[in-house]
Amino acid sequence: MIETFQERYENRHEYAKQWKEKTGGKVLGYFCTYVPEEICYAAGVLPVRILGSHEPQDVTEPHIFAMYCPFCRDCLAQGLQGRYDYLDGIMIAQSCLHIRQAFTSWDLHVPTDWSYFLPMPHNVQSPRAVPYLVEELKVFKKALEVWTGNTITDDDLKRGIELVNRDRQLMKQVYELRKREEPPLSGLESMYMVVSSQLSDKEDHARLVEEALKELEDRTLGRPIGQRLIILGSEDDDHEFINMVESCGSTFVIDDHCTGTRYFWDEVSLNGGDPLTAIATRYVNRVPCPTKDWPLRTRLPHILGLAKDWDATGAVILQQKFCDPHELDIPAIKSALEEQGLTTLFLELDVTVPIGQFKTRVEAFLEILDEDDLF
Amino acid sequence: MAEETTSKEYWRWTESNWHDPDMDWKDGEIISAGIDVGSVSSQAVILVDGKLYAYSNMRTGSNSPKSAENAMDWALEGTGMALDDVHYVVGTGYGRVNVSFAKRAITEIACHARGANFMYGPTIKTVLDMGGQDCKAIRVDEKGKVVAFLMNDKCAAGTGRGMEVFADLLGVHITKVGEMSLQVEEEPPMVSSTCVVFAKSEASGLMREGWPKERVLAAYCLAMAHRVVDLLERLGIEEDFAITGGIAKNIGVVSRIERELGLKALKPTLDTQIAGALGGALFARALLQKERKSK
Amino acid sequence: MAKYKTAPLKSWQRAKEIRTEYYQNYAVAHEKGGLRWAGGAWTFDAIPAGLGDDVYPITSEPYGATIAFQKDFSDRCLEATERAGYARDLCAYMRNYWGSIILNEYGWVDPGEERKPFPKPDFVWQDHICCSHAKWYQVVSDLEGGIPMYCIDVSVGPYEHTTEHGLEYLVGQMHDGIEWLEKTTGRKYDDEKLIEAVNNTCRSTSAWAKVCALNQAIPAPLEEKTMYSLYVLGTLQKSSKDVADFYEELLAEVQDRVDNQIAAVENEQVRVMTDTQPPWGFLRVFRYMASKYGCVSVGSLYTFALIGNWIWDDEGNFVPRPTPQSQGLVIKDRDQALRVLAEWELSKPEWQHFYHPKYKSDMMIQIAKDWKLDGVMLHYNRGCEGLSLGIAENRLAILDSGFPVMVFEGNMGDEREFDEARTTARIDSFMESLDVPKLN
Amino acid sequence: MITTGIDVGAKNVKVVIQEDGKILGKGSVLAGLDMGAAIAEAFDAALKDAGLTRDKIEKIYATGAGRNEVKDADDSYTEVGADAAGAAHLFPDARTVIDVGAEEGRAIRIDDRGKVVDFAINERCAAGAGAFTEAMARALEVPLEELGPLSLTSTKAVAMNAQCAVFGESEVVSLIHQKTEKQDIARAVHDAMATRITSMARRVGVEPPVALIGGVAYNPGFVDSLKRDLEVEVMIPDGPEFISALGAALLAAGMAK
Repeated sequence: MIETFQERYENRHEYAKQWKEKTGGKVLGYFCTYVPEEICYAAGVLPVRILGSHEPQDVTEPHIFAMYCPFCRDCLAQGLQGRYDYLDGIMIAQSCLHIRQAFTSWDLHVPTDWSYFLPMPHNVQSPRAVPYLVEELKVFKKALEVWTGNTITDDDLKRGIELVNRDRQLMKQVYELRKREEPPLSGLESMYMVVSSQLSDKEDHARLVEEALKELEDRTLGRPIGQRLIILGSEDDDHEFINMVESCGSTFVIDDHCTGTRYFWDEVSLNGGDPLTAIATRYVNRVPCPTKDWPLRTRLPHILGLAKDWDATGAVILQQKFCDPHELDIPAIKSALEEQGLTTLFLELDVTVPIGQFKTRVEAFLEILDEDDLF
Repeated sequence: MAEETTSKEYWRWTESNWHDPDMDWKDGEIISAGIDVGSVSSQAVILVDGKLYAYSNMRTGSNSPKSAENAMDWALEGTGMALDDVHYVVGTGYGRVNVSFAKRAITEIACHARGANFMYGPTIKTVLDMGGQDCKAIRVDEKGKVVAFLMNDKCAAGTGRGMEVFADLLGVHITKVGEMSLQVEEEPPMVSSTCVVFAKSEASGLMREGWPKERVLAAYCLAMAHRVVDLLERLGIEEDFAITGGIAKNIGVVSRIERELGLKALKPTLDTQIAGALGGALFARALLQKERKSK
Repeated sequence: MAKYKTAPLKSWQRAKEIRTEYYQNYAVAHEKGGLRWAGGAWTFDAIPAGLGDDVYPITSEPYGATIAFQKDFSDRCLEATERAGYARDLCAYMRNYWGSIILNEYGWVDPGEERKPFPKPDFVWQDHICCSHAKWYQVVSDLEGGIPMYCIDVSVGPYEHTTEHGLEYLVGQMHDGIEWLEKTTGRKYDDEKLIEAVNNTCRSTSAWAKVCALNQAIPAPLEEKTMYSLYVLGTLQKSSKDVADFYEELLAEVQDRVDNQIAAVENEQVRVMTDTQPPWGFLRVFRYMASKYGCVSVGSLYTFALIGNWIWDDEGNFVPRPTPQSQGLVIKDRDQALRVLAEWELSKPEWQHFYHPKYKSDMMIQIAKDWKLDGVMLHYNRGCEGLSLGIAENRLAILDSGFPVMVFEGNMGDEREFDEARTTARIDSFMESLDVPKLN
Repeated sequence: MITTGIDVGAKNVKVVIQEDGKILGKGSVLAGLDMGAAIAEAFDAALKDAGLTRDKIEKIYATGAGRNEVKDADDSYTEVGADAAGAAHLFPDARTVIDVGAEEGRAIRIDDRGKVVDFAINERCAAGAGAFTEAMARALEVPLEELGPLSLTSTKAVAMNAQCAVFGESEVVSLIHQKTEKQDIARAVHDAMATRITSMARRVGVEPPVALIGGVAYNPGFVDSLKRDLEVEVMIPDGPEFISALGAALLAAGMAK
């Protein structure tokens, strides 16, 4: 049943279209995981994350200068090629400049009824961030109400919070299982689980994860686990790459990605308070994207913690080509991990990755990690 | 090959094979071999009980399984040894997975590290492999195990392939390029583009401006050296330092690397192109011993 | 026979002096018991001014450009940074700046003197709108042994949608910042100095915009190559009295050039603007355009508005923004000063495209009209993602509005990514397509 | 009026002699290390082809990257201007001109008078130029001229990641090692190149009809991939590599905008 998540990932468009037909609701395409999905669900809108398709394309050059990350170009290409023509609206929450260009060019050239820019604060370590975001969420809520014609009550918000939290809790249970000596699922499978959550109705996804948990309870991969690896860096749903690494005799047991833990790690803790404040607090305090991780690099201790708790021996540090926010953290992260005794491998992702060349690096990296008895 | 259609094959480096006439392999307990199928050249190395017995070094064709066989056959030539006499073969390099008669494939990075350790001894800490189409900076421990590495395979600049194209372009035999590039009073500015494709037009441009070949070669070797030094510096260099691969034979590049780094590379005792295959053969030996132990 | 009379700019000398003093003061600050701080060209430099008159900044973008002018030193800096593991596609200013920290060599060399060690700042005071701004200084702090840093996030959306809570967010961070400055430096904060610095900031950024507005005249009294060395003062220290005074004197001189038809390019026959920072090591390209085609670049949104402050008036004209002080406002206390400063900076034209390219396109098209341009030259600048942001969309919009556009790729601070010969070849093609006859 | 256009390209010197828009003679010589000699040689070849003597030539315009090497030229134009003039003359209704040469690719949008409206150049990247196919042919070990026909026999589209010619060379090698059919690799090579050229062309906006000029237009494999990518027909003149020189000659005769 684990394959269901891969199917969902592969048939994301069909799924969203069916959801529309079934519910008659609006589908909102979003560009960054800082978008507060709780409020969308409260408004009865289905938020789906816009992702690339990892194919060479020739439609974005007139719109995005080639020095911006391949991910934002791949995303825009989907829109320009009409693959998301079923969307009722698009939105982005302020994060990096790169993906913002995909959003603004989409806004200019792909006909969409509704588009929204949420100025998510960058200074998340400042006490001023939450109060500011609360006000912005009020504005956002109002905009959603005008767009959908539904008023959003506090109960709706609470429902939205519970819905998304539920899925987060379940995903965390799945990740707990990956701590086992014999993780019941591969890094690729868990990537499909997380990303399919970004592409599905949460209620429906949560149901699938619940079932999956039953199956995972006594499942094994039926292959040697090999080296236990942590994978971290910018957006990465490149299944071909992840699969290649795992087929070279290793298993990803944990990650720090916005297509992984960073998406679902932190819950909204409502405990009787004002829903919007609770939501704002969650997004300000969540595991940050490097672009918001300053003046302190809070991701460092977090990543080291994950590597330790999931018992990783090596780290694959990935980054979308030209992703400055990550590039600015990598020297620090690399040395921190190495101090903790992990071997690291750094690779740059493009729209498509040169599997052949990467394979040599990956194998050499794994050779460093094992077979001391050959020397 | 495009080059082969041209009248003179300046790019063509000397292929070779060798075996130790004084050694009787039949007394050998473990005969291990490594086959390095690179994108430009292929080598086979045969060890008898860990001692170098025979090797070959030749050009890779576009059919790598065949290149592997050719290299092996040529190494066996005149030894009286047959492929079946070899107990364990490891394949490495680009075509490592296509060595049909290899029991195991290991990356050229691990193999070059181990081969260098054998060639230069346990004091070797940093290895620069300038191969046919990529370039690797490798840190190794005293056992010849890789500690860290950086690889540049996004660009043929600073690789054997690049040097071949360049030798052809200037009509200077590849084995002469190095010495010739040193026949300049002072170093010229380096060519701005080390890209194989554009180096062509840039070099032609320089020669039209009346630059002598020596000077153009100097500029190119300098640019090549500069690129790999960047790679080494990013990895961090520790002495002893050695260079393997075909470019290690190019004094023009090597001496410039040494000058930029401010340290000397150890003098090779063996053909630097066989380092990968040699490492493969050493791994093969270790793997066989491991197998026999576990039995 | 030249078409127009021309004359060197008198204010030039003074501009050079201010810049020299700036880098010298920063270097020797400690000798006089003063303080040194580092930040970006857009940082609220008016705020540390409240720590005293002996507190000197170094802004890293112009500093990085200063290094870019010294090709050999720049090469060494860039390589030092790359070898330390920082990616080659990061901001070219920073790679020059960080390199000079790593090499411990100061990018400013007084004529006839040896290159000195890099003067380490006491703290970092930065703002954040480009997604790397604050991150740059994490690296600086790493390289400088963990010096304290404070950054203010200003990305609260486009000016036309400024909200009270957005303003509150900025002002709040500023108040916290002042407390932080007092704690970090152990100095007592002086609100009077802050108020004066805020007044200077408004004065200098408004006056520079007025200078640029005068370039609508034919012939243009200034060409962009010269403007670069003038606007830069604002990027060094827009809150300083010297800079504010200088721009007001400059304004008078440029007005005089306009009145007397004194041209920057004696054979002006075609007018263009550029966009984003130029490849600093290759400003001679502008001379090539002027001498071969009588082509004058009258500026760019970059030179006009990186520091200069502009606004759309009620009639929909794009005009220098009048300072609130000039309209009778008198700042009384700290909170008001911070509020005025925040509100003033939020209208900065070069901050608007961070939210949507349409804001920048509108301004560029208006400039193309009002400054009477024949074409536009866009520098696709690999060295700066902040200002190259949306440039491809700007290009499309400008083309739609009927102005020819030429694109050239390069890097403001990394000469390895700029090809001079091919760029001049492009300029030739562009001039041909504009039917511009070659001079002589 | 009999005029000559001399196109000094990265790889060849091409010369066209024309009268009233009719081509009288052509000459092409490999640009060796002595540019002056190559230019003279190509010029003589063209004169011979036209059956004319030097004194019959009333005007000479030069174009191409090395146009300043033509010492006795009356004036010079850039490749962009010359491309537009030449292509517009042969295909008056063409609105987009794509020129793919040895080391550069260009896309030019022209108006009904053949005037340049907008242009884009793909430079310093061999992946968008003939040099790419050369490098790939070398890696594939097939003669360059066979690469195109070979790719036409391909039945399978293989994606090629490499954007750089040399990076591509190693990728071709790994494709070979993965036992990918040669013709499919050849097709992948042309698809990759066409993708790059199309990307560039989209920057100026591909307004049909499209004229394809430059030596690479001889490569049927590339043309096939390009058509598929652009989703429009492309017109190819005889002697596509001479169009820039023709344009220069026409400009010399004052016959082009």
